[in-house]
Amino acid sequence: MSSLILPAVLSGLMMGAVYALVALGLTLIYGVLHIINFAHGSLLMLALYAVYFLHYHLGVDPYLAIPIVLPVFFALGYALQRGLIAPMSSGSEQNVLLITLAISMIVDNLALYFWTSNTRTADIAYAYDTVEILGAYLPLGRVIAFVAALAVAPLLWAFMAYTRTGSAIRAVAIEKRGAELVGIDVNHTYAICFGIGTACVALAACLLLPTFYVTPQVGYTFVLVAFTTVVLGGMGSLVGALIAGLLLGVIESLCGLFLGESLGQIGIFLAFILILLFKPSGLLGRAR
Amino acid sequence: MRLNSVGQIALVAAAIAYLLGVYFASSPVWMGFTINALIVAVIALSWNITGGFGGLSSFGHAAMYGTGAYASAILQVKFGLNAWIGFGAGILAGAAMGAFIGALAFRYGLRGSYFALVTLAFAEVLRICASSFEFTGGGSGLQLTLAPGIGNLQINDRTVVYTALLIVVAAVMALTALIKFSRFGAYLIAVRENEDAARALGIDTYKIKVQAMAISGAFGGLAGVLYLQLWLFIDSTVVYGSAVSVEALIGPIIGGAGTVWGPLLGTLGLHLLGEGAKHLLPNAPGLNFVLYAIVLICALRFLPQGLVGLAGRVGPFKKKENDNA
Amino acid sequence: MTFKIDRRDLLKASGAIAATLAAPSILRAQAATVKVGVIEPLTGNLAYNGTQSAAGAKFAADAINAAGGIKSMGGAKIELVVVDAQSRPEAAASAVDTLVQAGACAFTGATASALGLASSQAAAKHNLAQVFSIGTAETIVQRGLPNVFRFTPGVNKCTSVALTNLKLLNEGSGNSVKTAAIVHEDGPFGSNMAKIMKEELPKQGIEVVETISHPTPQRDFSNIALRVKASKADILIPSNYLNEYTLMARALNQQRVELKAIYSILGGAASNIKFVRENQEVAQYVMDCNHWYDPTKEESKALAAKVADAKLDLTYDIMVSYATIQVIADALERAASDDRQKMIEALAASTFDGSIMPYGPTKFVNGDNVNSQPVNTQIRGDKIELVFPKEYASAEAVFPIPAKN
Amino acid sequence: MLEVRNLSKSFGGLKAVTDANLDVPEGSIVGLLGPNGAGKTTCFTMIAGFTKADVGTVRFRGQDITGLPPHRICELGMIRTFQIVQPFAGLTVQENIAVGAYLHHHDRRDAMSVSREVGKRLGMGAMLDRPASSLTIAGRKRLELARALATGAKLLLLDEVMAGLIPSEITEIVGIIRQIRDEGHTFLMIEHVMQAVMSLAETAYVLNQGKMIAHGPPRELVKDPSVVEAYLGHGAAARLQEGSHA
Amino acid sequence: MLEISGIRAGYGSMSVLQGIDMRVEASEIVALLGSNGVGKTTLNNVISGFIRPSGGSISFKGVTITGKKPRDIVALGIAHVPEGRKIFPNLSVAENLKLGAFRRASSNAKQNFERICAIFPRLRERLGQLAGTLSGGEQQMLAIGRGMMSEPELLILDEPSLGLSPIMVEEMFGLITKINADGVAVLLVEQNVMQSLGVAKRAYVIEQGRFVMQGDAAGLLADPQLRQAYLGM
Repeated sequence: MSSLILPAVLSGLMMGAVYALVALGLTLIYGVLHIINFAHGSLLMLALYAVYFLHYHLGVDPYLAIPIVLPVFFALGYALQRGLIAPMSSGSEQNVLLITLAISMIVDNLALYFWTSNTRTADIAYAYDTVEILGAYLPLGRVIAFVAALAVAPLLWAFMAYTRTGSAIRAVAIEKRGAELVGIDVNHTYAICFGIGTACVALAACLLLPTFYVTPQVGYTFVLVAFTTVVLGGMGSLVGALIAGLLLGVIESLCGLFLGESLGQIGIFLAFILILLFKPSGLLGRAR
Repeated sequence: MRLNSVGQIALVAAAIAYLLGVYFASSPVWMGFTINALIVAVIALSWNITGGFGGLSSFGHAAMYGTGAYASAILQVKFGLNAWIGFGAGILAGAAMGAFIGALAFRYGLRGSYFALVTLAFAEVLRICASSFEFTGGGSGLQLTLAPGIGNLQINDRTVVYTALLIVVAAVMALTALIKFSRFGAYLIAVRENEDAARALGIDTYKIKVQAMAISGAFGGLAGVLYLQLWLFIDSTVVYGSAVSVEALIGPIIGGAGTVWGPLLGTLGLHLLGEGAKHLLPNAPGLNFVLYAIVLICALRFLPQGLVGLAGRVGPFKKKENDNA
Repeated sequence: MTFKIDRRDLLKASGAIAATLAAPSILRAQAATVKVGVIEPLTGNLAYNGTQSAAGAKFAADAINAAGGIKSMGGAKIELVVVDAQSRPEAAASAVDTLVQAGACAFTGATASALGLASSQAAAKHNLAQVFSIGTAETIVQRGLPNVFRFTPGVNKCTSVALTNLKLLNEGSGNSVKTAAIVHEDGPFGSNMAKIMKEELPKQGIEVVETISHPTPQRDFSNIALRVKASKADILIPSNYLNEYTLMARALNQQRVELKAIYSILGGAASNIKFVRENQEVAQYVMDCNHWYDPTKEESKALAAKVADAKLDLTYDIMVSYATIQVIADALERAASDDRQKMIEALAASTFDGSIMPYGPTKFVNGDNVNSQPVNTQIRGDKIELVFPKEYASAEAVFPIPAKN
Repeated sequence: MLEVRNLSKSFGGLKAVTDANLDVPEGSIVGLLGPNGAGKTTCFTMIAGFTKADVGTVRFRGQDITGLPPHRICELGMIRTFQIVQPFAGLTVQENIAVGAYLHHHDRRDAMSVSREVGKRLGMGAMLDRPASSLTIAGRKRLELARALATGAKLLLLDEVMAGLIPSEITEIVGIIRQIRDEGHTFLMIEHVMQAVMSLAETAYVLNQGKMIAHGPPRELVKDPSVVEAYLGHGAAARLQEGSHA
Repeated sequence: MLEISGIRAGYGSMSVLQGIDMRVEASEIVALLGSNGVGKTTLNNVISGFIRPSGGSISFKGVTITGKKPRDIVALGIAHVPEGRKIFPNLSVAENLKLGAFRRASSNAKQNFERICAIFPRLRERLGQLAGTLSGGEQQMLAIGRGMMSEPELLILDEPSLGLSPIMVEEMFGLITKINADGVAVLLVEQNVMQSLGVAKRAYVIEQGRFVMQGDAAGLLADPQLRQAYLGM
């Protein structure tokens, strides 16, 4: 068993990168709008289908789909927040939660209706390719996702830190009234944030599809872990989400190895509860 | 249970007429459907205690529901105890689970979306545990031996089941009303509205919140046990799944959170809506859920206080003194 | 007084809804029809299997109707009443009410044991027969319900046949397989299977060196593949569903796990032609002991063609569901009535042997068809071939997997 | 009745209250004055147990209550009100008062009758069955007072009960407070408006920049240059002197 | 420049402002005085667009601004530095200042930034520091500096001296005069009567949502009624 620890840690890191990618969008939305977006998993599913169909019908490689899918999902996220969530929720946190739930119900069932429940996997030449690192064989797609996550989180962080829109988003997140005072359009900023969050999920989909499958239920496979990642990393902390995602991947992998895969999942949720109870601000979050 | 307007009386009267009408409809579909709705109404009433009166929106009421169902099932299947003992134990187990979650969460002052997430996580952990351990039947779940008879709490006659459930729901609603118009209820509402003011008035808000979780847990456990006795089978997804938690909160919010009638009215309304959607789109499984979700969004937008609140605006009564019915 | 009005209104309302429900059937009802129920999970996490099963039932009804319907009832056409079980037991049970209201004489379902248990129990109260298409849990036939008929083999029979076949194969190869690793999903079917395997394999001289359970969904199979590799097992015995099987197969390949055989029992993917098409390389020579039709029958070939025309995957769900409708049609033919009690009696007395399944004449003992049996399939090229039992075989088994150069 | 010794509290680097001492004799009305942001409310939160003091002790009726939670302090008979009054919105006025009354009357009927009686005493008899959210500012202030009184507390810490009231309402509430005092209650009241305190309090403490800068009879305090400067700003004392001569 | 006439406003059924008329001319400092809870902050929020008045109208440089969104009012040249400052604690001082110019991404933003750093040398020293870690006085300066970044013609200051030490208060009033000297009109809401009247040209005293006194700052200072209002003597 001990010889498996290193490969397990590595494959945990690879999986953790995917969690981090899914969580990036969620943490942004959660941290800025202070809402629990239960439609996040469904949007991931939708993006996976988009990537799948681009590949299936037009032969677009999932990685080359990024410049197509990202803007579309940004627009989708923007429209959802601006056109549906904000006007329909009347400002109530509880309503937002239920509306995102309703959105996920709509998206999931439309997907089921139009695309049926068939499991689909993209038939990609390099799907079985591996990279050998420290004697462990790591799936090429996962390694790419890992590298991408390592690159995207700092990029997003830089966007937030150094651009006008980024600082507006951060301003709105912490001090809405102050943001209004300096003339920031709060609703627009919220929608942009939701759009970026949704674009992140689309990116995750592009990076995930080569090594995964898609069904109308696939979102649920990732969404609970993503919530855990968000809380563990600290609400709204992008770098925190990255670290937490990687950490959870490793926790899950090692717990799975030693406790069995079924029970290993508990490791994630115990980490979740412990962090909520004892350090609700998360690893890199600010005390609120 | 005071009703403040013509609209509310009409709404409640319509619900009662419907519930009684089911006896005469001689339709197994209506009765079966209403039986399901009544069990959901019990978990909705459970959520209503904490979410409605206490302002503590849980997203994991499945934790209590499932614990009630599993406790009873384990006692019956693994220890061979009588179903009635399991029934009581399930309620107690639900209460204990509620108190446990509450004690932990409130110790650290969790509220709002944090509380929602912690309860969600608890339900998930329990779901995973239930599907992982041998004594909970693992992934196979637990199956009660089919042995109809009142001694085993397995009733074959659907009219009897329906009547029993009506009585249970009425009892839970009566308890809710009792709580609402008691010291405890007033304290709980005070905690919801302004926790600091409540503390200043001598309320141990921590204790009140944990007690509320325990009571809510007891109702939740009750709902779980009812499900178990009706279908005789549970597994981790069926009773600890997030669908249960969603059903628990959606009914009260649509019906009117923090009211006695809201959870029942909301649950019945939503089930009727779901059934209607199914009949409108009979050959498109899934699309009925789409329709349902769209109506739900509209309800959230246009019924801020739920059905009870909407009805309250129809022909309100003038306030009299001493109208505590 | 007011009460009466309420009641009348309600009856009117329910009547109206019942009418909308029944509307399509009324239009089609010029010739006599007989209603047969189908309860399958069309939404929720079992939607794939449920939808496939519902499709299978429809192919069967169409075929029977095209062949003249139920002759003893004047050529009455079979009309299916399909109800969504939503992947939830209580929904499956409620679906029975809908069938009773619609006037179904019997029904088939329900993909997962949990759903089937709930539906058959609810149906018992209405004396409505359920012919299980798939329902492997043995508790289904252990409750003494008179309305329960399981046409296909349960988990015990599947495993014992699988073990017998494995023994034959292994003996034929000079007992080359000595160690086994079991990978199973932690749900009812996977866990049960693993338990039986762990008890039975050592009796055949195969040592179980690793048992790994995993939840559904499981997102990553790297660790599992590594553990299988580290166990140096000769044979891998997986029991899981399609999605996990796909990921597992990929991980085994990526981690370069060398196995003499992959032998699954009721494997979700090994009998799924799409898996075979999309994962040809890793799927080669994988064996499965599962429900499967007799490919040599004309009706089977016709079904395969129709399924292809409909652009569906030919999975065992379609086959068994097709066959159970055949069984129900046969019972209708003999009962010459859509009376629920008569249907139960007719089914109990069934000796039907015209189904597409490779079974002998149907014989229900306590509701379980003692003449049902699973078969062994093996993936060869882009086809799923039947290799056991010999009398139905379409190809010769290859065991162990020929070594790669 | 209440003795506060060496109370200090700082938030981050900011010293909110430094070394505050304060005495409230039984049956008196004591004012706690000071400009906005002087630390008055912070003092209250510490005395009533809502925040922990960094240093210092609070004794109530001879008992050390430092560090007790608010509900325990309330049970002992001391209660605070809030500057921003928020009635419990889901309840009627009477039920709101009953939340206070429940502290020592567990039965609903008892609590409701106590609350009716308290409500009437504070001139709210006509609005008992109205939803609390429909009250005006003055009504809410009264409700806050009634709720506190219904707990049976003997010492009431009032946080700016006059703020936002018009003069006629202030006169009414001053009368009510006097009446309650005469029934055997003691008051410590934060006031920003000195006018109100002048007519009520025997003694007052002035807090500025977190420090007690003066205490004594209010009439004398307003003449104290340090108090005047605390209120009106640097140089005000001299200017006022001039002004009154002019 | 700013003309307010007959403004009525409140929260729900509660009426706070009951018909306010006032004006602020270009480049003048006007003080708005009154004790707690009389409606000063409400009036400010009405001007800057956070509260929709139930009656009356406001115009700025001849443009009616009643009913306009806060962000559009900022763009017109009114900067509101609220009570409680509402700075962005998790952003650096420089970022806070830059966000002040959000509606004016103009070429002279940089120049303006330099100008503000010159007015508030303490801020220049702490540009990289997180705003939440500043002292109270520095945070107040930052709030004002952020407001100034929008190059306003009218600056509304709500209790800028609240919670500051006497020395800081002195400094703050010095800064207000300095800002005003650049030609920016200031509407100053203060409890520090003496110093407000010291820097202001004119003043209004508000009680219960109405003006009870108004006029020349110097004249008000001598009015015994003012003392009455504040000290009850």
